[in-house]
Amino acid sequence: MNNPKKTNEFLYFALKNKKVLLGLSIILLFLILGFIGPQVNHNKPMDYVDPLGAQGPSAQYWFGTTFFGQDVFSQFVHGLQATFLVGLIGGGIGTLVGMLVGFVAGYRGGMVDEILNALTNIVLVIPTFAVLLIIAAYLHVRSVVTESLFIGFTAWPWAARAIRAQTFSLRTRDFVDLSRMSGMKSLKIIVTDIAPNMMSYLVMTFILQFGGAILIAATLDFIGLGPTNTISLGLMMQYSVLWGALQLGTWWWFIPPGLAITIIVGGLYGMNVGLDEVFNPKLREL
Amino acid sequence: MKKQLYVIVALVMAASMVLTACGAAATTAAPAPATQAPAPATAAPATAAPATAAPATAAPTAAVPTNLPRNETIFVSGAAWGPASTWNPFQIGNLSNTSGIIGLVYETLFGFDPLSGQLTPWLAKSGAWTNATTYDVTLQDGLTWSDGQPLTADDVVFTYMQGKTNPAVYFTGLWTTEGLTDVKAVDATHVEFTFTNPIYQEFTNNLYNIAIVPQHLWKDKTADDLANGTNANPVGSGAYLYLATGPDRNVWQRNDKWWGIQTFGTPAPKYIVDIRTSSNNVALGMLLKGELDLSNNFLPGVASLVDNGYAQTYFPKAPYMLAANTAYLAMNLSMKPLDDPAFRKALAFAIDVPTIVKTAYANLVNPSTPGGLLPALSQYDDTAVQKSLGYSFNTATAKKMLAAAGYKTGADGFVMNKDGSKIALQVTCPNGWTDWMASIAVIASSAQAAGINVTAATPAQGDWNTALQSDTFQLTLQNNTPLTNTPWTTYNALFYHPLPTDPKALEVNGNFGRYNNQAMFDAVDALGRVQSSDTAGMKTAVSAIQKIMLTDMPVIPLWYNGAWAQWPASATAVWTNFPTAASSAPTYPITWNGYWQTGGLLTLINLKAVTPK
Amino acid sequence: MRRYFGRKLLIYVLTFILAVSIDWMIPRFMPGSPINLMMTRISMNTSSPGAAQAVQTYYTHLFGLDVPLWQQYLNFWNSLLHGNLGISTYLFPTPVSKVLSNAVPYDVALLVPSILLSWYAGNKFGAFAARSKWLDNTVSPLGYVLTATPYMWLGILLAWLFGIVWGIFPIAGAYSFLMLPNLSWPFIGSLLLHWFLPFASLFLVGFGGQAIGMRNLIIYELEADYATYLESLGAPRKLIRDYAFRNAILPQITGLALSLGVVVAGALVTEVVFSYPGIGYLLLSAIQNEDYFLIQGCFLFIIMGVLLANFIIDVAYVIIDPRTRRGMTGGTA
Amino acid sequence: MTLQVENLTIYYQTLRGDVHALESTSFKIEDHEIMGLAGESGCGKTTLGTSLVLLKPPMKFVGGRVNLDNEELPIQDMDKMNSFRFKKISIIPQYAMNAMNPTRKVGKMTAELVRSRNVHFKDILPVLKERLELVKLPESVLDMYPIEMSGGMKQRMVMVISTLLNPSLLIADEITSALDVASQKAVVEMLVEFRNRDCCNSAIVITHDISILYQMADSILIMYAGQLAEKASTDVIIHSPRHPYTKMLIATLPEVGVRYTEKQLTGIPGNPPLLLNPPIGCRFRERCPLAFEKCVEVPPFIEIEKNHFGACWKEFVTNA
Repeated sequence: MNNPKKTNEFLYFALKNKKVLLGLSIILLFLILGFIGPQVNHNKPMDYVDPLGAQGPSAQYWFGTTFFGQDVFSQFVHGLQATFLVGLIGGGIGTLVGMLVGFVAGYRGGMVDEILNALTNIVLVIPTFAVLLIIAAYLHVRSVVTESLFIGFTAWPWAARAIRAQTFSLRTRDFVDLSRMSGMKSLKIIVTDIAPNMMSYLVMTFILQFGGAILIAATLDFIGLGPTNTISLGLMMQYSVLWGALQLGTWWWFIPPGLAITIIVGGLYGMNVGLDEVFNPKLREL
Repeated sequence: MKKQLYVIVALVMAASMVLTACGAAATTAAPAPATQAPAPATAAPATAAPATAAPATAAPTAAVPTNLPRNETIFVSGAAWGPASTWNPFQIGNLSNTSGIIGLVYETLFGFDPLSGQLTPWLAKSGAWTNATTYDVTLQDGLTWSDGQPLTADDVVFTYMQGKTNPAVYFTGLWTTEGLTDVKAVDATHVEFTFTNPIYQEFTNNLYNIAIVPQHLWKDKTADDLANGTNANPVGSGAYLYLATGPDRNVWQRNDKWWGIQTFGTPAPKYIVDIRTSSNNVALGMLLKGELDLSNNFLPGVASLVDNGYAQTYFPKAPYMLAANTAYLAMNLSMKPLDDPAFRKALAFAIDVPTIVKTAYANLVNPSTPGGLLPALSQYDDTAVQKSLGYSFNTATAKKMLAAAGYKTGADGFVMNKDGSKIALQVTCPNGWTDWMASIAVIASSAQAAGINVTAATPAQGDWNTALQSDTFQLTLQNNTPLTNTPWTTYNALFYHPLPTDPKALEVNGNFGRYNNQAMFDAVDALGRVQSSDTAGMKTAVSAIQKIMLTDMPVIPLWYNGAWAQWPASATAVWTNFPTAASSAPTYPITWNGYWQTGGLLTLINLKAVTPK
Repeated sequence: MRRYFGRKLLIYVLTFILAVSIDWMIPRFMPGSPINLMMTRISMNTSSPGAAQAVQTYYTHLFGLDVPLWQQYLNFWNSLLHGNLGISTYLFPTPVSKVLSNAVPYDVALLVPSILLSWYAGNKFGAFAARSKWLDNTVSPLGYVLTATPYMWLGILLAWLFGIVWGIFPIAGAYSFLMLPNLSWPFIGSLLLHWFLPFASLFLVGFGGQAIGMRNLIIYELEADYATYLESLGAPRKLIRDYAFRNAILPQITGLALSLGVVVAGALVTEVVFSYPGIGYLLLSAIQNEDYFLIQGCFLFIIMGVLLANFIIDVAYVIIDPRTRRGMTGGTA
Repeated sequence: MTLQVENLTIYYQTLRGDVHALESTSFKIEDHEIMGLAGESGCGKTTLGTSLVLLKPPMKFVGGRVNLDNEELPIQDMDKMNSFRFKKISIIPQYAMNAMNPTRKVGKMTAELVRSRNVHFKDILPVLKERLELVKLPESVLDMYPIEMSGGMKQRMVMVISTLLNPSLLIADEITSALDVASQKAVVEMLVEFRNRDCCNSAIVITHDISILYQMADSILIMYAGQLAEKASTDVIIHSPRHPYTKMLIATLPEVGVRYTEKQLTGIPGNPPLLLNPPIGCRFRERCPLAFEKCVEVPPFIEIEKNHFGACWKEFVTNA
C-alpha cells in the first residue's frame, strides 16, 4: 500500500463503497453540527436561560430545555465536541500505544515479545472499565482531556495484539529481510517497511478505538465520573435520569445524546466493515 | 455443538435464577430471628423458610407474611440512601439508612412538635426542673418492652449512664460539658437528673433524641458492642417491630401490644416499607404510579404535580413544604476581602435569593430571615434587630455599600481589594448536588452583577468536604443547622467553639469559617444556659447573638431547605388524612432519621386507610 | 498443553497481583479521607469537641490507617487472603464481604444468562446474515446499531417505554416492595419480572456485538481456500457454510473472553438505570460516599469474576478447538 | 479425445473494466495425455485451469465451448457444473497447502465431502486406502488434522482427495511450487503413476517451471498474455520450438532438471502487456525481435506441423 497508485486505488474503492460513504457522511454531519452549533446558538450549555424549565422543543429552544431551564440543544452540540475530542485523543492514544507495543513485540520477538505480550495479556484481562472507575472516583478534578488520556492508556491491548500478529507475518517477508540486510535501523524498518504495509489495518484499528473510547467515556460520564468542568453527552444522560426526565416525560432531554452516540459509533463500525471490504479485494462487492 | 449449547444455556439460566432467589432470601435469613421476639411459637417455621428450598414452607405465617396486604402497608421513601447497616440506636450517624430504629423501635423520653415548639410526652408523662440543677422525669404507666419486660426508670438511668462510661457513645458531652453529674431512679417511674451549671438548651434537645435501651438485654454489652455492634434483631419499646430488611428496603411491622396504643392511639399502617430509592426521580415515578404513599425525597418537579392535582404537600401552594434546615453561605474569614465585615455585608445584599428560590427550587423553599432561625423558632427572632441590621437582595445597595467601604471598581468592572489587588472569589458545592449547583450559579452571577468577581465551582464531595473542614474554602453552601427545639443548636453549629488551637486541625462540628469572636461565643453559651421554659430569657439571648451576627455577618443565611414531603392525591391514594396547613392538629410528615420523634409517628397514627380491609 | 495452561495461570496470577496492588494503592494516594467524610456524616451537633476527636481516632485505628504504608500493604494482602475486605464506612459497621455477598447473586443472574444467550443467539444471527449479500445488507445493520448503543441509553429507553409509557415492567428494585424474600413461585415470578428489563438491555447490546463479530468472521471463512476447494469439488453450499460456522465459532469464544470487561461495565450502568441491587449499584453508592473499602471490594470482586470467567473460557476453548486439544498451538490468550 | 476447448474467452471483472485474461483459446487433449501448461505468471494459465472447474465472479464467461468426453461442460453455469465437478473434472489447487479444513480430521472431512456427493464412504474407503499407499501416506493421516501434516503430505493428500472419484480430467495447478526439490520429484512421479493407473484419464499440469514438465508431460502448451503461443509434444517444445516466445523461453533454460523461480522467467527483455485493454494483434509483438507489420492482426492458433500448433505470422509466412 506504500506506492501512490495503490493508495489512489483504495481511495477510489473506498469512495465507491456504500458503507464507507454512509459512515463518513454521518461523522462529518455530526462534526459539522458540533462546530457550527455553537455559532448559531449562543446559549452557554450550563446557563439557566429559561426561567420555567423542562419546556419541549420549540423555535427558540430546538431541543427544548432541561429541568433547570438549560438549553438542551446547546448542551447537545457542546457534548458532541466533547465526544469527538474523547474519540480523537482516547482512540488516538489507544492506537499509538497499541502500535508501539505491537510493532516492537512483533518485530523484535524473543524476550522483548514475551514481556510485552505478557503485559498486553494482563491489561487485556483486567476489566479496564473497573480500573477507570476507581481512578476517576479518586481523581477529583477531571477534564475531557484527562478522561480521554486514561481511556486511551487502558484501551490499547487488543490493538497491540492484532498489530503484533500482523508484524510477525510481515517481518519475514523478503523486502523486510532486504532492508535488514542493508543494515537499516529497526525503527526505520518499522516506519518505512512494516507500518505502510499494514496502513489499512492501522486505519481500521483507529476507527474501532475511536468508537470504543466514545462509548467508554459515555459510560463513565453516566455514573457521574465524567468531566467535572464541562458538559458531555454522557453527563446529559446522567442529569436527565437524575432529574426525573423519564418520569416527567421530558424525552427531548435523554433521547438526543444517546441517539447521537449510537448513530456516530454505529456509523464508525459500518465504515470499518466497509473499509475491510475495500482493503480485502476478496470481500469487495462489485 | 448446537445441543450442547442449548443445554449449557438452559442449565446456567436456571442455576443463576435459583441462586438469586436464595441470595435474596439470605438477606432476610440473617435478621429473620428478630421475628422470634414477638411470636416465638410461629417464628420457627417462618425463619426456616429461606433455609429449606421446599416451596411448602413458604406459606405465609402470622409472624413473617411473604405478601404484605397493600391496604395495610404504607410505602415511604426519602430516608434511606443505602442498605440498612445497623440497628444500634447509639450509632446516630449510621442510622440514616435505618430510619425508625429511634422512634419506631426505640423510644425517647419526649417528642418535639416543631409547629408548636413544645416538647410532647412520650415515654415520659412529664418532666420539670425542680430547682436550677435538678430535672425530674415522670414516666408513663405500664411501659413495656416488646419482649414483654416492663420498661422502668432503671432502663432510663442505664441508658444515660452509658454516656459516662463509654467514650465512643455520642452523648458523652452530657457528662463532660453539659454538667450532668448524676442520674438516679427515684422509683419505678421517676428519674432524677442532677447537674452543676447545666446547658439547659442542649439537655432539652437530648431529652427527645436519646433513645432508651433495655437494661436487661444491654447490660452485658461491651464498649465495642456499643460502638460497632449492629444490634441485629432489636428489641425496643416502640410502636413497630423490626420485620425484615433488603438492599433497597426496611420493613417494620406494627407492635399490636404497644404500650402507647391507649395513650396515643394505634398507628394506621400495619406495615411500613421504607424504600431506598436509587435517586429522587425513581421516587417521583413511583409516587406518580401510586407505588409510594409518602415521599420525603426532594422532587423539584412536585410543584407542578401539586398544581395539577397529582400530588399533595403540606401547603397547597408555594413554598409547599415545611422548613427543615437553613442553607447559609459560609465564608473563609481569614482571607481578604472576606475578613472585612463591610464586604461580607455587601455580599449579603448582592445575592439574588429570589431567583435561587425560583429556578433552583421551583418555589419549593422560602428565603431565610437574616437571623437564620427556622420558622418553628421564629418566636425567638429579634425582628427589630433584623429590620435595622438585616439584609435583602438589592444589587444597587450592595454596590453603594462596597463603594462606601472603600472598594474601588477596576478596569474589568469588578471591585478590587483596598491594596488594589484583584478580587477573585470561588463559591463551591459538591459536584452532583444539582439544586445547590444551580444555586451557586445564581450566587456567582448575581454577585458579579454587583461588581464582586465570584465564580462557581463544583469539586467532588470529598474535596469539598476536606476544604470545608480544613478552612481552605472561600465561599460555600452549608446547612448543618437542623430543625430542633432551640435556637441554641443552630447558633452552636454556626459559631461552634472552642476553635481548634492548631489552624491546620480539622473542624468537623461547625463554624467552618472559623469565626473567632469571644463576645459571640459567650452569647451562645449564655443562650445555652437559659432554661427552655424561660422564653423571655431566650429572646434576650438570641437578640444579643443576632445583633453581633448581623453586624459582623460571619455567615449569610440564604433560604430554608424544605422538609420535603409529598403524597399522591386522593384518587390513587391508599392512605389519606395526611397533615396539611388546613389540618386541625398538623404534624411534621417526615420519616427521616430523627424526625419520627418530631411528628413522624404521630402522622402515622392520624392516617386513615382509603379502603379499610 | 500443560505449558499452555502454565502460561495462562502465570498471566492470571500476575494480573491478580497487579490488580490487588492498584486496588490498594489508588485510594491511599488519591486526595480525600473517608474518615473525614464519615465524621461529617456523623455530624454530631454537640457542645463537646472531645467526642468528635475520640470517635475520629477510634475509626482511624479501626480501619488500620495508623500504621506505616508497607505494613498497610502487607495487612491488606493478609486480610485479603483471609477473605476479609475490611469494613464498609458507608454501611458501617457491616463487613465489605457481607455487603458484596448480598449483591453478587443479582449480578450472576444478570450477567451469566445475558452473556451466554447473546453469544449464542448473536452467533446464529451473524451466520444467518452472512448467508447472502442481500441478507447482509438488510439484516446486519441491526447488529451495528445494537452494538453501538450505550448500555445505559438502551436501558433508559426500555425503562421509559416499558416502565413508564406502557407500564408493563417495574423499573426499580429486585422484587416487589410488597414481598418478603421466600422461595415461593409468586416471589420468583416477581424476581423475574424485575430482572427482565436489565437483562434485556444487556442481552440486546451483547447480541449486536456477537452477531457482527460472527458475520465478519464467516465472510472471511467463506473466502478461505478450503471453502473454494470444496466448492470446486462440487460440495454443496450447506457443507461449506457449516464448516465456516464451526471455524468462526472458535475465535468467537476468545472474543467472548475479551468482551467480558465491556459487558461488566455495561452491567454496572444498567443496574444503576434500573436501581437493580447488584455490584454496580453498590459500587455507585460506594463511590458517591467515598467508601473506599467498599470500592476496593467491588473492584476486587469484579477482577476475580472476570479472571475466573476468562479461565473457564480458556478451558472451554482448549476442549472445543481440536488443534489446542492436540496440543498443537496455544490457541489465543 | 478427452477435452476439446473452442474459442474459450474469459475476462476478469474489475471496477476499472474487464481484464482480458483468456482470449479465444482453442486446443485439445487426448486420452491419457498429460499436458503441461506453461508461461509467465499472469499469462492466464491459472485462469484457464480454474475456469474449467469453478467459473465464478470476478471471472466472467465471455464465449466459447468446452467438451469433455464429447459432452458439453456448462462451465458458465455454477449449478449445472456441479454434477461434473469432482466426478468428471477435478482440480488440485495452487493453494493445496490450505485446501483442507483446518479444524476437521482429514478422514472425516473426506468422508463428509464424498457423502455430500452421494457416494457411500464405505464403498470408496478401499480406493482411498489404496491411493494413500500409492502416495506413500500411512492410513493414520486420516486421523490427523492438516496442521499435523508436512507440506508434502498435504500436497499428496489433496492429490488423493481430488482424484478419489477417478475424474476424466485432472487439473493440477502448481503442485510443486510449494515443495522442496526432493518431494517435487516424488509428487511428479506420483501424478504420472496416477494417470497410468487410470486414477484420472488425462491431466493438465499448470506450472511456471518447465523443467518439471520435461519429466512428466506428454505435451506442452505455452501461453503468453492470455493467448496461446504454441503446443507440441514435450520433446518438440524443448528441442525445436517454433514460436519466438517459446524459443526465448527455452533459451533461458539452463540444463534440464534445474528448478526455476518466477524471477528468472522474466529474463526476457521487456514486460508482458497489461491485460486491461490489451494491445490489438499479437500480444508478444512489443517484445518480439521478429515482429513485423502483419503482427497487428491476431495470429490464429493453427497446426503448423502434425500435432504441432502455433500462433505466429512469421511461421506462417516462412512456411507459405
